[in-house]
Parts: sequence; structure tokens; C-alpha cells
Amino acid sequence: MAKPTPTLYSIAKTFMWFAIISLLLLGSLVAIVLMDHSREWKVWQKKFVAIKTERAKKELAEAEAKVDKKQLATLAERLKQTQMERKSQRAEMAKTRKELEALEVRFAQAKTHYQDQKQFQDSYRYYFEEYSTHHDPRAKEFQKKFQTISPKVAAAKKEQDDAEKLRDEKAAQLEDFSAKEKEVKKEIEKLLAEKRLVQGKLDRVKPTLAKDILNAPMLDFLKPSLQVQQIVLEDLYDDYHFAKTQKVDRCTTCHQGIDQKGFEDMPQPFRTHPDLDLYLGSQSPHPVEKFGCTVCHSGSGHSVSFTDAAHTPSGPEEARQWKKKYGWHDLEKWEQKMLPLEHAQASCAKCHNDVVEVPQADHLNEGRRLAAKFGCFNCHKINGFEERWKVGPDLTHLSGKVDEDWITRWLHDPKAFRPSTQMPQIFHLSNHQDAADRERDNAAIAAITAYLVKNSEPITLMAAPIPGNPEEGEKLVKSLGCLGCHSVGDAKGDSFGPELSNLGSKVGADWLFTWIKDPKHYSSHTRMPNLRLSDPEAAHITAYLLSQRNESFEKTSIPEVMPEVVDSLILESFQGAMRAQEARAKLDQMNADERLEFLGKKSIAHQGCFTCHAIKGFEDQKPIGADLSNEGRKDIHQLDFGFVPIEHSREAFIEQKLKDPRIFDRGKIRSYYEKLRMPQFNFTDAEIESLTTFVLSLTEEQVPLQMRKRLDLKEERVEEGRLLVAQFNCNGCHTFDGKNGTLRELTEDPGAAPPVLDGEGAKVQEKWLHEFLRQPTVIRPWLTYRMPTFGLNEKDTQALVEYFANLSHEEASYKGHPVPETTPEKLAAGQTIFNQFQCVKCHQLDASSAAMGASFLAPDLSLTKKRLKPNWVKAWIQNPEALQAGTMMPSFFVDGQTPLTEILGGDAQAQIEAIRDYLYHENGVAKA
Amino acid sequence: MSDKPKFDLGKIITESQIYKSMFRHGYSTSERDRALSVMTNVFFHLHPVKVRKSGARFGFTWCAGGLSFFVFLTLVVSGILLMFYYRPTVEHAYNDIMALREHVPFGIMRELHRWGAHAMIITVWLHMFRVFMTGSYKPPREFNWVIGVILLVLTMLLSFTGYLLPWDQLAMWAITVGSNMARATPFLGHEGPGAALLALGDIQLVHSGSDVRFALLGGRFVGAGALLRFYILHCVAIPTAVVILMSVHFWRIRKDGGISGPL
Amino acid sequence: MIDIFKNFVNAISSPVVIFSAATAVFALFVTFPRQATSKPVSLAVLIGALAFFGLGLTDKHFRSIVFMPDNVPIVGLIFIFGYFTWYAMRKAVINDMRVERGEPTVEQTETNEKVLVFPYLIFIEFVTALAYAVILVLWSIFLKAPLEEPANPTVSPNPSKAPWYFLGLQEMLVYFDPWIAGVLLPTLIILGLCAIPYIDRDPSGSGYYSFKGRKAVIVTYLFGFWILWTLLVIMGTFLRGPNWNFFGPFEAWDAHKVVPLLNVNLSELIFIKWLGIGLPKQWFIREAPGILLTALYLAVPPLILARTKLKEVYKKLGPARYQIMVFLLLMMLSLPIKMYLRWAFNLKYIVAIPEFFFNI
Amino acid sequence: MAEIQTPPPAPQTPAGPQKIDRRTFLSWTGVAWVSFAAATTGALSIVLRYLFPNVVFEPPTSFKAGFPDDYEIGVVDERWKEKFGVWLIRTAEGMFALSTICTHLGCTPNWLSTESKFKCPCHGSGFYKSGINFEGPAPRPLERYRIMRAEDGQILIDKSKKFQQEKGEWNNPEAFLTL
Repeated sequence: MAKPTPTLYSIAKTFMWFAIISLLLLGSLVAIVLMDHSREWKVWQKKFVAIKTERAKKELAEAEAKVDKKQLATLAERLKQTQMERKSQRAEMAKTRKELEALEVRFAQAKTHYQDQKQFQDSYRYYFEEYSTHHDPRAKEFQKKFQTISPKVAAAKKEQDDAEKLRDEKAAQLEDFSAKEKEVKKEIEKLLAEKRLVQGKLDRVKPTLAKDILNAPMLDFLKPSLQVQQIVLEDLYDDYHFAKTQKVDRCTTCHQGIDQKGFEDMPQPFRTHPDLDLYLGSQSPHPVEKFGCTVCHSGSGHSVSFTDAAHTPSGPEEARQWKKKYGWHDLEKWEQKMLPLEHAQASCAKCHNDVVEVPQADHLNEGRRLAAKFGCFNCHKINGFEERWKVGPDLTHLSGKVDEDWITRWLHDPKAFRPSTQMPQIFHLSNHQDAADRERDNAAIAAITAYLVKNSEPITLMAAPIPGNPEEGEKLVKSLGCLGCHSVGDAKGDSFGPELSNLGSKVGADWLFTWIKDPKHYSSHTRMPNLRLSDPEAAHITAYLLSQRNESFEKTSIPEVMPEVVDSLILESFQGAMRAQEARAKLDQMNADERLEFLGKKSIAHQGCFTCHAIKGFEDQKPIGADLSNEGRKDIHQLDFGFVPIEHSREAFIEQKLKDPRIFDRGKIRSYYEKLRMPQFNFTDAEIESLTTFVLSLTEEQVPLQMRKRLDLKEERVEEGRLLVAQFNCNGCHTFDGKNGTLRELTEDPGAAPPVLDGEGAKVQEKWLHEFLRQPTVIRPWLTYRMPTFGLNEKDTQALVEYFANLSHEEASYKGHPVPETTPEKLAAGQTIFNQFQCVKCHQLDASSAAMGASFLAPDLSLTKKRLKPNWVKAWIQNPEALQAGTMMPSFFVDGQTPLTEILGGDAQAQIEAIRDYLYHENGVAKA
Repeated sequence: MSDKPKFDLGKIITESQIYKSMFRHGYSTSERDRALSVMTNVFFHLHPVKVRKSGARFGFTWCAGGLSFFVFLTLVVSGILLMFYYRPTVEHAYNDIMALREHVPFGIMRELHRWGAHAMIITVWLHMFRVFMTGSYKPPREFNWVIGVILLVLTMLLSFTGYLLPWDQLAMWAITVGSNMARATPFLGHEGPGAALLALGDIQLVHSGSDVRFALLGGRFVGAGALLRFYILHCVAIPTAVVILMSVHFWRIRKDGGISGPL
Repeated sequence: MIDIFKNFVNAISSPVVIFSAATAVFALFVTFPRQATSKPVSLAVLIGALAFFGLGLTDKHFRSIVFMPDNVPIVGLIFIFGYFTWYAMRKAVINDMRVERGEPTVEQTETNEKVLVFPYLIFIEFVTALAYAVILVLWSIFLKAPLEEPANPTVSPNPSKAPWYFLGLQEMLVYFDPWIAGVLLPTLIILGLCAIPYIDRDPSGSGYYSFKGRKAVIVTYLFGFWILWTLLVIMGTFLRGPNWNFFGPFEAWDAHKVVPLLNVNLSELIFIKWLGIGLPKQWFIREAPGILLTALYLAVPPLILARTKLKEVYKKLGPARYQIMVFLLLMMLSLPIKMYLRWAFNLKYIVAIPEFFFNI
Repeated sequence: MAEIQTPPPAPQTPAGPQKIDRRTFLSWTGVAWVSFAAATTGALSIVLRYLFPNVVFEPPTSFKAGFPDDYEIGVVDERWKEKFGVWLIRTAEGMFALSTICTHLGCTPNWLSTESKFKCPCHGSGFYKSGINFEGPAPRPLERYRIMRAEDGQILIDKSKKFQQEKGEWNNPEAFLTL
């Protein structure tokens, strides 16, 4: 016997290990499958299915209740009857059916035969044509074939048609047997239609065993009912730096009810979008399949888990809840987190970037308005706001206006003089609280004052020729229209211009008199218009405005400035630019006044006063603020949160910055010039929120052109105009373009208020409007308010004319509007009607002799020809109420009927035209 | 002519340590060295040291099998080089092929690859033809014949998957026509016989989104998914299988008695 | 003169003529291999083929199709395979004659002599590889790889063709449904090829060229390869134009060509045309004749042949192998059968159950 | 393999420390091979399942096609052909949506309005306006898609549900929108 080969271990035992390890492998595979199958979003989808099923069941019950049971029973009875009837005709039906079958066969045969023949005919035709083109002798052969077969085809066709006709007839005959039955069935169906519809809906949504199987692990590729939903956005892109990739939003995977009505009260994520008419709806301007979600809300559209989608809580409270409920955490590595809901409007600006106001985005618009009002763009670079005005007054001739002490006191605390002022607090803020910094601030203020006074250019001032009467002045201020821009004392007006209180503590009489007589004399760039005041008017107003003083402000003490503080600040400012010895030497060359002036210049440059105010010596300085062009997308790590314990998010930073601009210096050791410089505006919380939205809206993200709101020429013109309207505060007086005029609101008698300008473009002739804007004339003599002269340049004037025209969907034309052709008869008729209607009763030529109240007075009709568009006049006479709601102009032609049946055959249209022609006629109204 | 020892470069090389470390034999016409050169060389080792005279003749083998292997190697090399310039995405694929035509240095690589692919199909067919005509599939070589048939199929699949990659009309529609046949696979294709029987209630289980064609194309039609899948099949999956089967094929030639010959 | 020739060729060009003619030529070739491979005949065939090709190149339509970049390999393939078929057959004929004379075959004379692989075999392989490299480089220099317009899923080119090596299958689609032409038949081809060594186990004829002793096997293989595969590839590549219409080699591919294509199913033939009773509503009654016919086709010949002509084969192979062999052969023959049925009766489907995508 | 079939080591061999009886051995073997086979099959099916992505970047399968009045009676409307692969045909009674995929090999047929038929360029299949095939290799009529009214009254076409004439599915109310 051969020696057995040595063994190493028991084979049998190996199999035990083999079995164990195989079982473990199998187990781990099962684990993989289960892990892969369980996904967060499926939980939500299942919940939504449950909600929808519940609803459908309820609807079904309702639909069932609605079914008329009685009628149903009757119909069922009738159905039975008709069925019986049909059954009685069974034999007959069988016969017909048999006949039909035979006819079917005949038709099938005929059809086959015809098609068979036809294809040969087609083919012969082709070959005949082909060969004859190439002069091939075979052409003849095919011609013959074609000719032979053609009659056969025709015959076959006829046979087919005949057979078809017979068959159809027979089929109809067969149908007739059960026609009544079908009718009844149809009626039953009609009765049950709604129920069936709801039933179908229920069947579609409700969970079933089949659906469970199809959603089971490994099988869920076949036809799962739970599925990731995604919207692939053709024209929107995510910027991945190396390339732009198509945007994909899977938000609807969980937010399943977002674009369906009826889920408004559901908890998230199922709730319907609050504004389906504006967003998501297929008829809305932003249909979901085209815009998706993340282009507005931001976040990670590809993600289907709560945390990875980059949801952003609206506050620490919500954050805590989410952490508990969903295991949410802040996605640090994701740049574009979802915008908190209150700032979602920030995204509007991505596409609506060249309009003054984004429709329906009040929050963003308010932010933009505030930014414009407080002049954020004066210090910061903001795309789209480059060519704006300086928001602060011109300081070129400052000495002519205020004295040194006032400037110093003002700089120390502007709000102490006028609490409503727009001027922010610059000194003595939270990061300048220690004694040394206070000293330095005092020195800087003194230095700035010194610089401003020294660099103020002289200006000639006029003195009032008569002493003013304050009471008269007060009346004038209220009646001339100053309140369209300013609040004065107790009289609340528009807040566009500064509040005119306590001027007695600020300016001199000569300056004020000169200023209100001609604002452009003092400051060529001012937005303050010229009210064409007479000397007495100006004197009265001056007297009135100067009568109010702020005594406590006048009494505030001006802190003393220590020369060594001035020196140290100067030396500190040299740091980095030169060595200490050189700096000292340079300082030593200056005397005390020069030092103060030098420091003043340095401080103005440092604080950026020149960005809002025109100051001599700073004409070409660059703004000092941070570039905000991409602030809405700024990397969080680039924001210096310092040691302030707030959430590290863009919104939190911006809000905090606006609340206390200097707070991020807290706990830091910084030299005077290194400290944060943004001044304190004392915004309210609401203002801060709006401004934050605005700042978040500033991105350089490029939405493809075709997806942006692109303005057509008309809209562009309108936007240009809107900018001017905002700049000159037209809405301070007039109501138009969706905004109420402040002054109009303040006036009790609408007839005495500044006119409504809606439809102005359709109403007045462009040439006239152009002249009027440049040089206003009196149209409504009974009005005390005075249209001011804005000193518009040619470009702005034309822009405004275009604006009004385009706002009324009119083509602006300076060619004038031709006087309508007419006949003497018509003119005569016009005159008759004019007199009969007693037009002159309101449209008086001499308003001063008016015996009626202002609300009944109407413009001088002799201006018509130059001022109004003929078409408008016609429409106006026809139905004034349609053009201007609440007008005092009576409707003479109610429902297109005329009360004067004798004139012009009682034709209302002709009568209206006659009046119009009369108004436009050379010798018309003027003579009357 | 001097008496000095002749300068013999060949000798210097063959007697150097480097040469000897690489080759375990001398370079001479001696029978021993020639035998050793096959035996000790990993590549030549595919062959035995000696073969039947009849089997070594070109007239007998047409060298079709060896040539197929060589063509395969050229395709691997040119294919790898092409991969440096080609991205299998619908955005880039066409442009990258265009680049090979327009400006890539030696873009002729694409022609070498494409015509090489055609050539390989011809040589493989030829090889099979020769093997059949000489009855070389007969026992004991049955199994190697079967492997050969599989290699033939894989060769055609390699060519077929590569056909799509230029992403032009020719490519896309050829693959559309070709892959549409998969729709008709019984039970597994959504238009195949019996597929309609696989249903759960009124829900069809086999439809255009769950059938075998979808698995092949990664989509309901020839699109981005198909391009990527075909690229992976063409460059990785099928070549790997081919290399493995080729190894078995060559190994079995040796084990089954070398190139066939009469008994 | 040339035009008459071209017109003649075009006129007689149709699938049925070409297929029948090729089959006839093939039959002649395998019936008279000695004569067919003799020098005068082979020279004549070669000259004839070259002349046809050369003449063809004067025609612009012929040229445009033959020189389409992806079609060039098929031209090569025709000549290469033509040559090697001739070459293998010639060697076989010589060997057969030697066997007849009682001499050993050429291979047998050398089989016991062994030569060193290095250099003798290696060198052949090396030179062949280099020769191939030269050919490939020249081919690549003179023929640009095609690149058409970018892929467009909405515009299908007319005709849309699969890669050339699959055009045999695409051509089969004219006669069979996709599941047969595209799935069943290819699978059977692969399985059939794999099955060859398990069916043909006769050890004689291994390792040398021979014909006489292996006639049936070689004829079947060559018929399958040349007629059922290569010929269909050639037709699919060169002769199928727009709308998959058939065009002569010198005919312009006119997309508007109209040819009668209307085909009928067996059930329609029987129930409507012959019986005149209309199609039965139930598919299994409607298709009963076709199903029966198919079943008979697959079942009866094996039974009969096992008792008659293939008695010996049956004995040698045993029932299982025999059944597989006959099944494969019948499937192979089903293609020409279906082709001729189409040409003769316009028959579309023998069994047509579109309800289940099941058409034969 | 050979080792597996060998019976447990012969008694004279000094096997492992303790002997395992035949039955235990067989049951271990059984468990081992069954679970191994299951694991292998499982791994393979995971690979197969991996081939079917859960999300596909393909055009949506349903779309809204406007209102019925946008379509002329008797005209084969090709406005959705390019984007969704659908012909909308309005007849006197209603509308139906026809797939633009040839039932032969999936090419896109052309609508030849002069000849009033669909003709597939690939293999010459011809279809009537109704979608019924009448020439060429196409084995069956073109498919129709589900067509219905959306909640807002627009026509909604759902391509995920197909109706085949030869199965009698064209009588399905969702295959034809009665107007």
C-alpha cells in the first residue's frame, strides 16, 4: 500500500468555515441591498401618497353622495327593458351578424386585392417615369404594363369601396339593435362620470400590493411608484468653474404638492407654493418645468436629502428644531445654500436686473429704494448703480450756508440736530469708545471742520428785499407744494428731502432766501427744483423756516482739541508711507493751522465724506467701501466675523453689519486708522431685513440671456423714465404708474390736488409735454400747488416724454397731431352742443372769477389744440370715467347714447366728433 | 587588418552582464541557443521549442491566428493612444474625433485603429475558416474551437461597440439599428415574444425602461448613456474578457498538442 | 456596349436571381472541385471577377458604393476569401488525389519532422506581422476614416445600416421578424459553430486539407459561410439602398423607387384568399395552420431522415446529438426556405401573432 | 472539486483533533454551497440591477400640447415630432397621438402628405394616416400614446402608456380623445 500523502487539516472542518463565511457574505449582500433601498425621500413620498389617498377617498364619498340614486334606479330599470328588447330580436341579430361576417370577408378580400394591384401600378408608374427620363427602351414596356393594370386597379378600388360601404351599412344595422341600450348606458355613465373620475384618481394613488412589489428592493427598476422626481432645466446652468452644467432640480421628489392647488394647509414638505400664479404654474411667467426651484431659492438641486439639499433655517429656533427632527446640520462645504424665505426675493435680481422696481418683489424693491436713498452705492461699487448721484448736499460753498460750530456739532452727532436725518453717525461709535479714541475723534472732527471751512468757495448771497412774515410763510409752504418732498415742522410731507425743522439753528436768512429762490445757484447738481418764487414769497418762507430753532443743539459744548492728538494722528497716518523720522520732519514743517487742515483732509479721505458730498480737493477720489458686486455669493470665509458670536452665514453677517457696522472690531486690537469705518445709519429692523435682501441679491452669477427678463425698447424707455421719476420724486406730488402722490394724498379736496398722470402719454402731445417739463406753465389756475422747474436737461426731458408715451402704449411723436378735418356744419353743431352742455361752466377761461369750488374747475380749453391729442379728447368726452376714475367731468354720452337727439341726427359718435372738432378749430373755444 | 583582437560589438553585448541577466542564452545559430531562446523567453514561450514541419508552413496556417493576435496588439496600442484625446460624452465625443482628423499630431491613429478593427474581423474569420478547412477543431481541440467561437463573437462586439464612439450619424444609427434587435429578445426585450406575459395586474413589467436593451444602452434610446456604456465595454470590459480567453486559447493550443497536423 | 452590359446586370439583379445563381455556382463548385480549382477555370474566374470589378469601377454608382470607406474591407474580404477558398480547396483536391493513389497527404509527409520554432516559425510570423503593418499603414494613408455629421436622433439617414459584419443579419430582417433574425438566428449561429466539433467527431481529416472524406461537413459550412452569411452581407452592403430597396450594382440609389412590397400572412392566404371565410377572431385558430406547418417542419424531417438517408449518421451520433444536428440544419435551411416562400408567394409570416410579438 | 466529493477522511488518517460525523459534514457542505451560490447569485443580480439607473436624463414622458383648437382637422401635425416623437392627428371625432417610431426597427418614418402615408426610410414600411401598416416589413401598426385632457383643459400626452392596435387597445378611451 502506498504511503498516504500527508494532510494539513481536516477538509470537513474547512467546510464549516466555508459555510460560515458564505453566510456572512450573503448577509452582507442583503445589508447592501437594504441600505441601498432605504432612502430618506421615500418616507416623504409614502406620506404624500397617504395624504392623497385620504383625500381621494373623501372626494369619492362626496361624489357618491351626489349621484342621484333615484334616477340611477330608473335608468337601471330602463336598461333592463332595453336589454330584454334586444334579446327578443336575437334571431334577427344573429342573421345580421352572419351577413356582416360575410361582408367583412368580402371587404378584406377586396382590400387585399386592391392593395396588391395598387402597389404594382405604383411600381410600374415609377419605372415608366424613370426609364422614360433616361430614354430607356424599357419605358414602353412599363407604360404598357401600367396602362393594362390601371383599369384593374380602378375596378379593384371600386370593389373595395363598395364592399366597405356595404359592410359599414350592415355594421350600422347591427348597431341599431342595441342603440337604445347604448343610449341608456351612456346616460348612466354620464350620471356616474364624476364618481368614476374620482374613482380613477383614487385607484391611481392608493397603495396596492402590486405597487409594493414594484417598489421592493431589486425590483424597483421595473416600474416603481416611488421615484426620484427631477426637472431638467434646458436653459439654466450651475457654475462648476471649469464648466457650466445643466441645472437639475429634484426638489419635487419630496415637495410633491408644490405645484398643485389644494395643499395650502399641508405641513411641509407637501405645501402648495404660496403664489402659483406667479411661480410654477404652467400659465405663470415662471413655469416650473422651465425655471425649477433652485434658481430662485438656491440650495443643491441635485440632492434628495434634507441636509444635503442645503436647506437654511430662518433662525436659530428653527435650526434647533431641524437638528432634532431631521438630523440637519449646516452644509459648510456648499457655497450656495438655500436663501432663507425672507430673503428669497434676492434672486429676482438675477434676471430682473435692469429695472427700477421688480414687479411683486416688494421686499427687494424696498431694499433697493433704501440703498438708493442712503447712497450705499456712493461708497460701495454695486453693479447697476454706477451712474447715480451723490446723496449728500454739495459742500463746495459750505461757508456760505453754515458756520464752523454748527459743522462741528453736526459731525459729533447729526441726529441731535435732526433725528430724521439721513446723515449717518460717523464718530464716537462702538469701536471708538475708549477715551483715547474719543480724543482722536474730537481732533478729527475739528480737523474736518477746519478743512471744509477753509476749502469752501465764496458765493454771493441775496438778501430778502422785504422782511418776511412767518405766518404767511407757513401758509405758502403748505400751499405751494414743499410738502411734496419735505416735512416742515408739524406739517408731515414726503420724506424724500430733508425734514425742514430747526433751520434757525443752522443757516442764515440770506442763504436760505437765495437757496429757495434758485437752488442751482448754490449747488448746480442739486435735485431741489425751482418753484419760481417771487421775492415776497421767498422772504415769507425764509422767515417761517428760520423761526424754528433747536436750542439744545446750539448749547452742546464743543470739546477742546489737544494739539498732540492732532500730531499723533498725522504721524499715524504717515505710517507705512515713510519712516518715523521723515514723518516727524514733515510734521515739523507744518504750523498748527496747516496741521489741522492736513488732518482734516486725511480724515475726509479716511471716512469717505466725499463719496456722498461734493468737497473741493476730492473731485477724483475713488469710493472707499468694499466692492459689493458679488456680495450675495461671497465666500463665507472671506467675511470677518471677528469675535462676534453670531451664526456664520452671509445673511447674519450682513444683518449684523447693518445693525452695528463697527461691531466686528469687538475684542480686536487695532490702530485708529485700521478700525472699521462704515458709519451707523440706525436702520430699523424692517429696513435691515430689506437691505439684507438687497445685498444678497448682488451677484455676478450669469443667468443665460434667454432666461432673463429682457426689456424691449418700450420697457427700456419706461425704466429710464422710472429712474428719473425716482430721482426727481415726481410721486411726491402726482399719482401715476401704480404709486400714489404724497401731496395728493395729503390734499383733502381732490380737485385741488396735483393732477393724476395716469394715461398722460395718451392724453397730451409730446411737443407740449416737452415744453412744459422744461418750462412749466399754468394749466389749472385754481391750484395753489406749483409745478416746479426742475432744470431738466434735454436728454432727461426727452426720456420723460418717452416714458409717459410708452407708459400709455403710445408712440412718442414730436411731429404734432394733426387737427382733424371737419365741415362747417359739424363745427356749428359742435358749438351748439358745447353751449348746451355748458362746458364753460367748469372749463373757465378766467379761474380767478370762479364762483365754484376748486373741485369743479377744469383746465382752460383754449389750450386743447396745442396740448391734447385728438383721439384722447374723443375718448374722454365719450367716457371720462373710463380714463380717470373719480373724475368730476360728467359723462354726457352714457352707454354711447346722446341726450341731444335733434343734433346731427342724434348720432352720438358724430356729436362727440363735432365737439372735438370745435375744440380744435381755429376760431373755436377762444372766441367762445 | 591587424592582429589585434577584432572589435566585435555583438560579442561585447552578448557577453555583458546586463545581456546575460536578461537572456539566459547566447545569440548563436546553435540548436541549443535557438531552443533556449524559445524556452526561456516569456513571449516566445507561447510556442513549443519545435513544431511539425507541416504546421509551420505559411501555406498551412496562413498565419491567420498569429496575425489576429498581432492585429489585436496594434489595436490595443492605438486604442490606448486614442483614449488620450477622446472623451465619451455627447458634448465632446464628436469634436474629439474631429480633432483627431484636424489637428492632433498623428491623428492617423484613428485610421489605424478603425481599419485595424476591420482587418481583425477579416483575420479572425480567416483563422476560423482555415481551422475548419484543416479539420483542426476535431478532438482533442473541441474546447479550444468553442473558445475560438466566443473570441470571434467578442471581436465583433468590440468592433460594434467601437462603432458608436465617433458619435456621428453613421455611428448612432448603425448602433440604433443593431441594438434595436435586442428589443426583440424573447421575454427580456419589451418587444420580444412573451414580454407581454410578464405583467403584474395591468402593469407591464418589461417596458422600454426595464428591458435588456435599456441595460445595454443605459437609456431608452441611443444617447449619452449608451455612449458611455459602449465606451466602457469597448475599452475595458470586452478587451479584458478577450485577453483572458486569448490566454486560455493559446494555452490550450500547447496543451492540445500544438498546431494540428495529421496523425 | 458597356451600357448594355450594365443594364443587363441591373435588370437581372434581384435577391432571387442573385441568391439562386450564387447557390448554383456554389453547387457546381462543390460538385466538381477538381475542375473548379484547376488552373484554367480558376484563372478564368479570377480574370472574370477582376474584369467585372474593373468594369464596374467605370460606373459612378458602383464606384461610390464600393469606395465608401467602411465598404472597402468587404471588397477585400471578397477577394481574400475567394482566394483562400480556392486555395484550401485546391490543397484538399491535391490531398484527395494523393489519398486516392494511396500516397500520404502533403502534410503527412512532413508531420513527423519537427523544426525549431525559432527562427523558422517566429520568422514567418514576424514577416507576416510586418507585412500587415505595411498594408495597414498604406490603407490608413489612402483611406480616411469616415466622419459624417454629428449624431441626430431625430433624423434617420436613409438607408440606416448596421456595421457591415452585421448586415447579413439586417438583410435577414427582410424575411424574418427581429426576434428571429436579430436574436434567435445569431444565437443559433454561435451555438451551431460551437457544436461543430461535438457533432463532427470523425478523427480523419484532422490536421490536413481534405474534401472528399468530409464533403457533407465542408459543404454545409461553406454554404453557411458563403451563401447565408457573406452573400447576405454583400447584398446588404452593396445592393440595398434607400428604403432598403434592392438596387442593381450599376443603379443609382433613388430614394423614391417604388417596388411592390405588399406581403400577406399565411393565415390571410388560407382564410381569406383560399377559404374565403374571413380571419378567425381567436389567434390560435387563426394561426393554427402556420403553427402546425412549423411544428411539422421541425418534427417530421428528423424522423424520416433517421430511418432513411441519415440512418448511418443517426447510429453514429445517437439520438441527442442527431436531434441537435438536424435541428440546427433545419434552422439553417429555414432562411432560404423563407426567402423562396417570400419570392414565390409574397408570404410575410407563416405564423403571425403580433399580439405577443410572435411572428415567424 | 475532487476533494468535495471525497468522503470524510478514512479512519486511519490522523485527522483533526475531533472527528465530524458524516451527517454533520454533509449538512455543513450543503449550507456552505447553498449560501455560496446564493451570495454569488446575489452579487450578480446586484450588478445587473446596477445597470438600471434610478434617474434617467431623458426628455419627460408626458407633455402638454396646447388646446384642441390649435389643431386642424384632417392634418397630421408634426410640431411635436422633433421634441417628443409624436404626431398629433385630429379627425372629425377627436384626436390621437401617434408614435413616430417605426414598429420594424425603430427608425423615424416620414409623413408624405401628398401620398397621405407614413413611409419609413430604413426598410420602406408604409403606414396609413391612422397608423395602420400596409406595406414593407413593419410587423404591426404604429403605436398610439395615451392622450387626455389635463386639469386646465390642455391636451396631455403621456408617452409612458402605449396602445397597440393588434391588441385591440385602440378602443381604450385613453387612446383616443373624443372631442
